[in-house]
Amino acid sequence: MIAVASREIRDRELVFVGMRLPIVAYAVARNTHAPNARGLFEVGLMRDQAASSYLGTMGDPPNVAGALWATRMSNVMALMAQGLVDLGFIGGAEVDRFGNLNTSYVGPPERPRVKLPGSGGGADIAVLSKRWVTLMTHERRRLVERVSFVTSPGHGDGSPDWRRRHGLLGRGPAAIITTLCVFRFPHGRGEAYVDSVHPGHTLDEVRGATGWDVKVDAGVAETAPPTEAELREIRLRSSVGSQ
Amino acid sequence: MIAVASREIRDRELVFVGMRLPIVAYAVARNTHAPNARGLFEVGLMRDQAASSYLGTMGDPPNVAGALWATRMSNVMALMAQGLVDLGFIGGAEVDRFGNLNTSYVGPPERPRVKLPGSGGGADIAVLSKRWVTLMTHERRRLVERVSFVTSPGHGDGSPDWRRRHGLLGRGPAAIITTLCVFRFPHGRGEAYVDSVHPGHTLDEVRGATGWDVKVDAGVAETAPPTEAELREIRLRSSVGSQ
Amino acid sequence: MAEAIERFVPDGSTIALGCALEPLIPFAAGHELIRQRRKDLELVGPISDSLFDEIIGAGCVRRITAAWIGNVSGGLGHCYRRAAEQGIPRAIEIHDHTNFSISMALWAAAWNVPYLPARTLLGSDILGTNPNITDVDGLVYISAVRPDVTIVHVQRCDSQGRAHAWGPLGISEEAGLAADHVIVSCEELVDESVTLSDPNRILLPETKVVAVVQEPGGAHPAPVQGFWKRDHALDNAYADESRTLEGYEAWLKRWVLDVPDRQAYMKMVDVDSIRISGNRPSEPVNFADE
Amino acid sequence: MAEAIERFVPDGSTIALGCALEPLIPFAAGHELIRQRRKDLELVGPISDSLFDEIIGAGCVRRITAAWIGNVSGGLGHCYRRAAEQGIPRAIEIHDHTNFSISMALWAAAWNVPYLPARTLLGSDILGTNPNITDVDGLVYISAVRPDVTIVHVQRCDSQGRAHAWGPLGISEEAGLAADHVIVSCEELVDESVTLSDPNRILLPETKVVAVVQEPGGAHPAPVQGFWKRDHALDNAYADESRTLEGYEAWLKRWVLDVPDRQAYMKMVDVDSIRISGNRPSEPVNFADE
Repeated sequence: MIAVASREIRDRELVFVGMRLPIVAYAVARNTHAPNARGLFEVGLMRDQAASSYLGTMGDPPNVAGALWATRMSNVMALMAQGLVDLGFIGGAEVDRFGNLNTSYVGPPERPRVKLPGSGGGADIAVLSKRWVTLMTHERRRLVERVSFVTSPGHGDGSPDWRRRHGLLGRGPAAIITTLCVFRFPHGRGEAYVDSVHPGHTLDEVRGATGWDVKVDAGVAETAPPTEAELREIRLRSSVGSQ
Repeated sequence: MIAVASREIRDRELVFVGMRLPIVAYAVARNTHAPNARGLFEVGLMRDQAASSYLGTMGDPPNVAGALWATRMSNVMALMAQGLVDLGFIGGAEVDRFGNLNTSYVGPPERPRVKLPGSGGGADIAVLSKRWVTLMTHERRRLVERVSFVTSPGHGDGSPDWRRRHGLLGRGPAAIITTLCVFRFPHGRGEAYVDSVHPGHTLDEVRGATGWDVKVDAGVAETAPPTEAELREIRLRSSVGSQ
Repeated sequence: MAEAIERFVPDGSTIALGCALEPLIPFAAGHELIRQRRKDLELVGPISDSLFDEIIGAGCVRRITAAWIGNVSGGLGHCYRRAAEQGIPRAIEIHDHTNFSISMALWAAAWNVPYLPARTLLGSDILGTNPNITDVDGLVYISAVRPDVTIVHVQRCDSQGRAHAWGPLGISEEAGLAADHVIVSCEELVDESVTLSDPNRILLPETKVVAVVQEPGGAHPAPVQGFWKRDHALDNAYADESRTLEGYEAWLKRWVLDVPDRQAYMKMVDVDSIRISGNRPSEPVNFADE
Repeated sequence: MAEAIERFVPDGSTIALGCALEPLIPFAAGHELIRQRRKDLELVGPISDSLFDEIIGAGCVRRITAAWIGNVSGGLGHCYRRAAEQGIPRAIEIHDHTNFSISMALWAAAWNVPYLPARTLLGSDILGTNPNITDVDGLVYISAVRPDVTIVHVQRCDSQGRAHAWGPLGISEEAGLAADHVIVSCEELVDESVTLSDPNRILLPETKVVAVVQEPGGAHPAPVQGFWKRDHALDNAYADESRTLEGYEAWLKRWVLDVPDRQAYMKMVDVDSIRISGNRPSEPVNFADE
């Protein structure tokens, strides 16, 4: 999943890196196919190199040492609000087929069944970054028909140009990367389709673990397996208790 | 005039210091009766000591060395917008009997007879500081019945509570200090009256050099002459070409 | 610290904490709030790792005005869940924010305007749950949030409140400027010759600072650049133990209630495993004026 | 500098200059604009001492969006007066601001919102002359100002555009963040090991910087902390000589048009009288991570 996520990062892009897995994905991309990709961290950092050791948070000392800019969050957000962030990563507890994320409430907000941590910078990235990607464990309870609460808007109700009509700056979710497959969104349409299934898994497995009637593209490819270089980078950084 | 201005500064106050004369006035106050007065400079500085040598501008190196805070202007303005600045100094080309200052246009703005430099931070101080003082060479062309353009609002049209009714945060001008006298403003009323005349000058002289029908308070005092200590501080800092 | 909290943080206060996000979180101050049994607090911040969760669990909190409350290692904030889902130990009011919107809310207060406009949150249901954020014609209006007290932990500070903080600053500056009062806890209490040698590094105007407390390790388990790494193990342990109410209460007794002060707390921590011993000095700059 | 202006500042550009107010004013860049005969520029800034006056006198300016234009030593800006009063050498459009309002206009652009509200300017006639500032119900709405290019002069910078500036910063940060492009001129071109040793001191994100020019004395006669005092004498001289059109033209020929570049310019200056030779170093901080 991390290797696949890292491939979403193109060389020279400015990437808004979230917590945990995306931090590793950025490091992998930086040290393989995207040597000139810069990472932006909402804590108030810009980097062009992966941290030298494991990070529990984006604000850990190894992520600060050698930074290109240590500043205020509102300055980092300024770049994103100007449409200068090419790609953002957002974590989520629930995602629906239109790419909307819920990280706030399962059940009614006034009396939630599960109170999730909240947006953090997620809604900011979802609205303002040019495109974004979310990583998720592929479970039926996570990939739902419609999220009960939209914390970070994807393509809303899926209707054409929903984002533009609602004034959202960025183009929205480009992919949902799960432990089983990669969903993508057709240009100008809001509903996710299966683009590739990870090696060792099947489309039926995906259908069974997804809370909506899964759409597939003309041909569903097999996700390219992690390369040696990718695996080396991942091991290097996941060794110490990253989940 | 500088000595008189320095006496407007009370100990422990936060003073928004302008250019030139007020810089000297702050130094005099700091080194005589107001040892704990702090100076705030819109360039982005806070100080609690007078600069060690002559300043052509508030941003000259001696004003930065030993500063308590070197920051952005918008942070300094934040303190003033919160009503935390006790006293501000504003320079002006024209003032009227309601304490309104013009530093923008003499004559119609679209085709001015004289284009003055503009507000700088003047209008900010006039609106936001708790109280403010202006220093002016006492000439008929400078002390006018009504300014043709209000850059920095004093008591507006002089009507009761004009400032409060227009939403201005601070209480407005406390004094107009000229080369001949000190005008003050009665509480809750907007028109300046002569509070004291400088030694060696007369009320008639003031009347003759003022563009409006000068009001006087019950008793017009003589302005206390500069003390030895005040003179020493002034000479120390005016030596090099300050005007 | 006990005296600073006693004097400047009464029950019902609105307090901004953890404003540098993951680093420099004033855990020592938070634990003192709990020990002094503060009530009806409003906590303001972006994401405070587990600190807000701990304070909520202790029943000190009336309202949360924040972007994210959980535990960076574990994810979910279990005390937050219990409070929001079951009112245990007490019900809390939640004003959802994003990192960007809480920053704007504090800048609004710093500049003394009722709100600031922003382009975030469009299309998000948070617009429906936070009464202080509304959208009109494709712009979102974020109401000012003015803390009574902002508490920051920094690397060094002098006795007059001139604080030097380095590394990412998150929303520390706007939170301090927006607050009526600022409490500074610091690793090192230094002479003003150190702080005034670099006025650009002074985080906030001393006129806002009402208390300076030297509290080495005051941010633990959060990291402090140049002083402490993040204590991942301890943070993970809290995530596990706080899963159940009993587990949390045991954790609270051991790490907060039965601990007299931060010095005693640090004696319980494996400081050698997290102490930063290296030196990576900043290149000096010259403030000379002649 | 010639190349940077040539490539990144076409006729008609909106340029922010002098954003640190009295210090660090990029006079060298301004003089290059004049030498290259730029036309129809919009100048954006708070107060730029005499730089804006000089550029206006040279006929390069279409619009002024600033808080104060004159000459700190002399007061009135004589070229500004001639342009505004008589259209000499050409008429200019004036958008009056205050120091606070121009800062807010730039923050609005930095955060990509159409305007920011503020509490300044209430009751001022500037509300009537600047079409981009209006008041409604006791709040003033300041429209965003987005420079095409912001030019800053700093003490040191590396080849990748990581600029270290110290001393008061005025509106440099918001001006740089709001701009599409940033040009940096610096006293010292240093290795990135210097700039990256202190990422907190880096003024702007390198992704905004399109050119870095080493230009010792590039701010003269404005002061540069640690490098140059303000050249009061020269600034006073300009104030006197620019009083008449002839005087200004003579000044312009001598100090700008007949000068090939900044090195030649500095040879005409009594550098010994303004050079700062002392050392007042900032106390280093430790960025170590282990």
